[in-house]
Amino acid sequence: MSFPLLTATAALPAIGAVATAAVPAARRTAAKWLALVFSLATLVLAGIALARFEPGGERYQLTESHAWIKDFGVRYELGVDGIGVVLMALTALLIPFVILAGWHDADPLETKSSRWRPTQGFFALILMVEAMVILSFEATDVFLFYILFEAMLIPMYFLIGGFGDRAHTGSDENAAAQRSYAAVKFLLYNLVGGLIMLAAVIGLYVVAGTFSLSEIAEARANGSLSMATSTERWLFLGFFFAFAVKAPLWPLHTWLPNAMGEATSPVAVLITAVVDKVGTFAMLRFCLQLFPEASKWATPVIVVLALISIVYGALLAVGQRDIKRLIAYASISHFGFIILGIFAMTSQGQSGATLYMVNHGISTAALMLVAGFLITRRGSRLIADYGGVQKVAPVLAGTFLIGGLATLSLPGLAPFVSEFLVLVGTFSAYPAAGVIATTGIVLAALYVLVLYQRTMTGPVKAEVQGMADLKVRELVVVLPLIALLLFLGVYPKPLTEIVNPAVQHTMSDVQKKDPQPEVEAAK
Amino acid sequence: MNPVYYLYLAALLFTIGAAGVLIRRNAIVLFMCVELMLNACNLALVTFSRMHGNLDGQIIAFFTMVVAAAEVVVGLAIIVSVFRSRHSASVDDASLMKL
Amino acid sequence: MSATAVHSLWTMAGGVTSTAPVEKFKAPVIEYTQLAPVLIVIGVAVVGVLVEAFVPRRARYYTQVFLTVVALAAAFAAVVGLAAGGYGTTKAHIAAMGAIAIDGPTLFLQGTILLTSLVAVFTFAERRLDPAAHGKHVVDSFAAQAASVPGSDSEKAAVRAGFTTTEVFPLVLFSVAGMLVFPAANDLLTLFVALEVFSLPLYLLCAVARRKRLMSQEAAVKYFLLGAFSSAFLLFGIALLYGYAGSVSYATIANVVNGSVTQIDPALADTMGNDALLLIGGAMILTGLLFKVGAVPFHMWTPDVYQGAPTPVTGFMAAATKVAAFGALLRLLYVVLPGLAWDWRPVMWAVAIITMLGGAIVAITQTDIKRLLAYSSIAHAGFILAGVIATTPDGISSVLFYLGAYSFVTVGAFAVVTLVRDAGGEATHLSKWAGLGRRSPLVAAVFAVFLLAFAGIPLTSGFSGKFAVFKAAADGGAGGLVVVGVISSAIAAFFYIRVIVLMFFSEPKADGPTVAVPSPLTMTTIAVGVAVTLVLGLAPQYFLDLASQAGVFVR
Amino acid sequence: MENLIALLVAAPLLGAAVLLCGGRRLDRAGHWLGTLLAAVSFVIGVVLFLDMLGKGAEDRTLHQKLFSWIPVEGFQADVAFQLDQLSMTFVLLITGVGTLIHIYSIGYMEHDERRRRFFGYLNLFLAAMLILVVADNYLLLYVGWEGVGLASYLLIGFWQHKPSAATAAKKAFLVNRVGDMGLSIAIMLMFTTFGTFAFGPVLAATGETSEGKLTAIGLMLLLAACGKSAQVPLQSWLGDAMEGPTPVSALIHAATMVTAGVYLIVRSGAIFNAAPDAQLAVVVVGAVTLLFGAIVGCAKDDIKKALAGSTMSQIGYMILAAGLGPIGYVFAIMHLVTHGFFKAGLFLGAGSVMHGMNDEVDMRKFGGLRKYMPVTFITFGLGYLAIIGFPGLSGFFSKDKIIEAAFAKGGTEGWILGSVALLGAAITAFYMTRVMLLTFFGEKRWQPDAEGHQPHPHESPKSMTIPMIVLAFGSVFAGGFFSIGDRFLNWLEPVTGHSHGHAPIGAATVTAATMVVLVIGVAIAWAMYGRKPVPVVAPRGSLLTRAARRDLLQDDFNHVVLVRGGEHLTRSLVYVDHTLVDGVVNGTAASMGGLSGRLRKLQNGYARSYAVSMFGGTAVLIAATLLMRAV
Repeated sequence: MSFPLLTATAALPAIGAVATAAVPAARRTAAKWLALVFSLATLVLAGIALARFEPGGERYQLTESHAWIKDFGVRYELGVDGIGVVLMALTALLIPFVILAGWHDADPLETKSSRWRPTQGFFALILMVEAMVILSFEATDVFLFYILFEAMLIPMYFLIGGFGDRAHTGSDENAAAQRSYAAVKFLLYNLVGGLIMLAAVIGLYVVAGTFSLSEIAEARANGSLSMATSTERWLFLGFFFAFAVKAPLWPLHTWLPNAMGEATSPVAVLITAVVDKVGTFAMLRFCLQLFPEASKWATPVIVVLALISIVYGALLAVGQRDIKRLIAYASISHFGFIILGIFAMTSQGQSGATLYMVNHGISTAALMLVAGFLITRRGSRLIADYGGVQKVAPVLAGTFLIGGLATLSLPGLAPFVSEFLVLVGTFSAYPAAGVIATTGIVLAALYVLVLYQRTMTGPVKAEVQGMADLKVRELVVVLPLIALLLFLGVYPKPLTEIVNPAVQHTMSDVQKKDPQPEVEAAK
Repeated sequence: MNPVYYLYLAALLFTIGAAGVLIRRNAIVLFMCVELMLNACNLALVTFSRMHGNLDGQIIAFFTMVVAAAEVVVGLAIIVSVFRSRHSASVDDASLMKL
Repeated sequence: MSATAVHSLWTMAGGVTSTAPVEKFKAPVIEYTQLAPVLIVIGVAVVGVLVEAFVPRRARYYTQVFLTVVALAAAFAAVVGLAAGGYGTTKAHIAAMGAIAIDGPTLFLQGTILLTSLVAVFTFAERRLDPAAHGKHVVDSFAAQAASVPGSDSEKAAVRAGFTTTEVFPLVLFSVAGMLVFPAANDLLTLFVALEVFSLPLYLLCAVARRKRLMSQEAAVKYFLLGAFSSAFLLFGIALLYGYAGSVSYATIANVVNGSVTQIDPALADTMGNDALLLIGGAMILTGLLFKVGAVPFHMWTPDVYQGAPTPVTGFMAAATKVAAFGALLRLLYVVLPGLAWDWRPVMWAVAIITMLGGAIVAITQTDIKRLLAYSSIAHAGFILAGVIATTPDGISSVLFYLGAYSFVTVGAFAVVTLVRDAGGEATHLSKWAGLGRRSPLVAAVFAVFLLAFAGIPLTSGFSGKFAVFKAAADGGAGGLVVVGVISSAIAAFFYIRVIVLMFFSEPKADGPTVAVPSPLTMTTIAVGVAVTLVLGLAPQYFLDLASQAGVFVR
Repeated sequence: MENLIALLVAAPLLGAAVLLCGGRRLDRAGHWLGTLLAAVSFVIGVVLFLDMLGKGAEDRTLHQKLFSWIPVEGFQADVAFQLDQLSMTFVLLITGVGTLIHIYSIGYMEHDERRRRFFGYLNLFLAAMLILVVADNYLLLYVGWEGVGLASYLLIGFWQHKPSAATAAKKAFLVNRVGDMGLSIAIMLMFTTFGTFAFGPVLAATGETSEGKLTAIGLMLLLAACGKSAQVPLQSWLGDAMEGPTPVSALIHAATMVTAGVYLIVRSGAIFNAAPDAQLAVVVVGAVTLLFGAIVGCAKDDIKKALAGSTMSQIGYMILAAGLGPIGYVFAIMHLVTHGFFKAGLFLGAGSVMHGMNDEVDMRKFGGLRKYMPVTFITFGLGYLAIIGFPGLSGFFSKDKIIEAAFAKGGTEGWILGSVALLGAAITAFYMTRVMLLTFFGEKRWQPDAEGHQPHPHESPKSMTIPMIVLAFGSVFAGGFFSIGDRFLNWLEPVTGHSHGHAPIGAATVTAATMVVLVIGVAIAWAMYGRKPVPVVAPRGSLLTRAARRDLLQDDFNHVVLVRGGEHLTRSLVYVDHTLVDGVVNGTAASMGGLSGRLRKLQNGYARSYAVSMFGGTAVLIAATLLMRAV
């Protein structure tokens, strides 16, 4: 048996989490370094997986399969396709930055209690989330995926509720109340989604008798498993609902701004750039693959909801007064694009959506983390409390601008590639939707530039005076992300090559062909 | 005489007992009502035993009596201890825990 | 069947048919080895009573604890031995002249009951939690002298003298003995007797709390009155079923119900024609069992009794009673009344739905942790009912598995509740739990694990159980129940989460409770709870196998 | 040779990267590096040009594919360049004027502590603009298109500490984004129609699709052009863009970037040729903007804003010409080039004036500067003559041709367009004369600046005047050089095609008419501003004047409808999100809590009521089972 690379990639951060949690209270810094080392080691493993992955090869590679819970028809089955491996790598890539960015976020305010070890807990939880997210990208067993999908909520919940942003307005109690409200909201939304999915998961088992993705797909392909139309639709809805909450899709989005606003910036990145991707990833992998007919049936509604998300999220971002909430609404808008790309059911749309997941992860991480550095310095999340930062901290302002430009999908930066692909893919299937989605690019410019203008330009505010520019640790976080944004913006080919075959598989799952260009169709 | 009448009587006694439980406040009376219900059961059992011509029902009736006696032991112990601490045998007074 | 043989013996002895020659009296055949678990427990319980009488006060506690633990362990060993001997599968049969069924479900449930009781007994024996309050005497959760009036001089004297109610151990053993028989009962009489045997000690146990004695006594009164009320219903139901089928033997009744009975005498033909007897009788027996299970609308005793009873008793009761009662319910529905499935399924559907929803909804606004767990147990009863309704072999095994998983979580959770104390004893009001995660992260984390298991979060036993039950229900055509179950799980999640929020995200109060450092006894209980929770969550296959092997009733 | 194209782009890109990432160490040498790399790019451009001249007209087009950019099933986007005569023209203009303005900026920005960054942005702009013009497909063009937008944003907002500059920058980017939306929709349309968006295949396949599709594409391209080239209705950003440093205004907002729209339309000629409706839209936009800009230019007292209005108007001419189809393409580009010279020169002159006048921009506070700034006066004057179309100078040739072509459109349309173009020429003469008179003639109306410093006008340093002189040469001679022997026409024709319309009136008549209106315009201006002293504070003016000062109320319209409307929309949506979307969920939770509170009351603590519940439950259970059987 070959080395279980995928398991190792997920197990390593899990072990790291346990190890970090076990570090004694006084050795805080050691815990941080330990977490960082584990996350970097995970990155190495993920890199190896990415390198070992052959784009032209089998659909699922590096597979592992072991008996697990026979009675539930559940196997411990792992395997990655192009989409999974890329997202797995993204996760592994972002976590070290998250850890570095949150280096001081969980330092205890008072050191008198010897048993309370928030720092260790913080980093352990982050690694735990990483382990679960990575495993969920690898799972090819529906049940296994479901378990991770739900279980990752718990560490996330503690991260949001336990380690709030220290920059808040109002009293500490008020902030604590806000934070626990956000955490509970996050958990309940996702839990409700997950439980509804549970019903569908059980339904799937009743219909299919197995949870193995490959077995189900095979059975569907050779006709030995046929679902009644209504059954398929109900099951699809059950799955989709959970993913739409996680993604989040309008009108199931309201937990995100609260969660991202109240959490520390690195955790906010973890939510939007890593955990939420599981939702959109699952739409591609599970909704389309398990329920192709129902997916097509639901497409019009989903496309409309995605469009609403795009426009609505962007408009609300414009109306926000809180930097982090603004970024959260921007993310809602972006998730609209991702979902639109997935359900446009064209090669360009789905490749675009996959790239979008990666690029959005990186760009939001860059923007949010810099925003976090900014907020930590000033101790306020309100846009109105800033002004003229570029004068005192030009590097901070510059990186913030680049993050912002990536968010508004400026050509040359990675998100442009994906956004354009999504737009083209959507347009060729649903021209009107494509046009409406295009307004998103104007609105994105609006909220990004307004944010930049109000915080960074203009006369230097008194409270901003003397603000330090980015420190080395912070530069180490931001610069690689920016470099990556540039690289993937100019040369996304390494990614598309991995993603394309996977998208073709998905396209054939739903038995869709790209619409032909008019000129060729006429011939 | 048709044994069915005994059944009707049993049902009646059972209902009276149940109604007593619902209506009366005194714990002792309540308890007696429960005993009445058990005895209604006994009557029914004996009647059925007679109808079917086997002894199962009668045997159960004996068991029931024993069980009822045991219940009295336990029940009175509890009720008396409550009475001693509250100086009231009304079950409605025992309502510290609610909602 | 052997049961009828016995009964006909009596009938003949009564001289109803004098024409037939009187047979020679045959001694009943009792399979002592197969009844060993029950006999061991009962035997030691009797010894325990004697201990109370003859062993000096100082040594009683240790003797009782030792005896109880040994009894439960030995009984468990016996169960394991029986299971290993194939009595759960190939050699499953009806023993004790038709009174007891020795089969898979019996052994599985007996094993579960014995194990949970064993762990629960550890919390009974815990004497380190309340050291400050009573001077030099180490004390447990039970009243110094239950008979003395709360606050009276005699109570004070008893306390001063360092009395302890060591009677609880034999009581527990009697109760356990009843529970062991209850799911194994194969005729209605045994069912009734077993019910009373396990209930009566419980009524007493509820009344003997050391702190908050008025509430404890109130709980006992309520439990007793309502319990007696419900057993009256059960008994009347038994009478009616007996009237319908002319027998109390499960197998015979089942044959009569589904019409496969061979010999029909005129009286039987007469009563068989009267379906009302069957239906009303069945419904009343169900009432009795649903009461024990804590299903809505027969649940109302649960919160009050759970709150008032001494917490170790609550834990024991919540776990073991539920296991035993569901075992009996399963056997009744699967062995006696399968022919009536079309009648009881819709009713049980309704009961399951209102139980799930009712338990979950009312729990939202609870402010006492024990009441909260009580309502949670009601909601869980609803989930288990969903599995019961499946009426498939899968249904049986899923319920068995769920019961196993649930009981350990429950015992563990209540054990944690005993640890959080303030000057008035256990601090059960939720507001006192605020910030517990800051003060004692480990205890809070453990309790969080239990809560997450209750909520059915994956990787805990709660999820495996819930999944098994829902899967069985969906397979058995009760998809609607699954949907309701899922919805009420979501509602239920809310209040479990609320407690977690309170523990971890609220600032600790200045006059908050302290967390007592328990002896290894309670630690063992909690550790076993956590271990079972995680093992059944991560790798439940072995236990699922066990449950599915055990999932066949003998008839 | 084609490999040089990448170098052309790479040189300024490298400069931008080095200057922006280099940090303070480069502060001292940064401007030289930036200028050098711009010059390198220019030299490469010249080399390529000479090489191109050495080839036959038909095989002058160079291609270079660097790498496959976004390879996705059915979608092929390459980073590939195409250099033909049209692109070449732009390359030379961009790098040439660009280099001059780099040189100018060395002096102009001397005292700015962030000069290094300024040069970084300028280099970034050059790179993006070059990508725009040498791209071989619309998507890569789009990259350059947005790239210049970014550079423009950064440069307009260069003095970010001024809120007005930051706002202007944002506005420019946003309005441009609206145009970009058009471009991206156009690209998507091309993709669905042709399956590609490379210039070659798309433009070759226009015959294979319906006119409707092409019209749609054309209109979307026009929208894009309107945004970038500040044409009505997306013109509003250009005036505000004058917040940027003057060299920026000269390079980006006069000579090069704003003409990108013209490039786009001319480049997509084949599409427009096949879509007359789209073409009509183009000429209408061009004609309207031509007048709009000119009128606005008349009313502005801010010298740069007056010039900005002029730019708008002149680009209107170009768009008009481009909309005329093959009759006009060449002239559009020719005017573009000559305009690049004289307008850049004018802006640099304005910058020079401001440089000497404590950064004062109000022309009413200038006056009589010709003596103090002779070089500026002469170069500005030559630019002035060129723009109003003084015979023999650049503008004369290029503008005249456009007016001619407008008439040659034929029919009523031709007459209307021709007249509009003529009218525009008159107004141009008027407002440019006004600028000239107010700035350089009349008496001194100098005012102390905010800090009370009296201005001491002086001639600018060499680094600033030399570029102005070079540009003045261009303003004077370029037009003639291009026109004599139809050099420019022959050069571009292989790319754009050309046809002679049937002018209803002869070329000479048009020229004569132009001269007449020119004289009228100048005369009116002299009458108003030359003959009598000019008040320092602007008189209230007529309704039209007041409207024109406010950009013909277009901004107010935007403000009321878009900004205010948008604010209301977002604010109400925030409310909706909070109360409705979130409210439904919170409401469900609350109602569940309420239900819980009510159900809880049933648990009233009385054992007897519990018994009632049990009894009732049993009764219902029994009844239900019996009923079930009965049914």
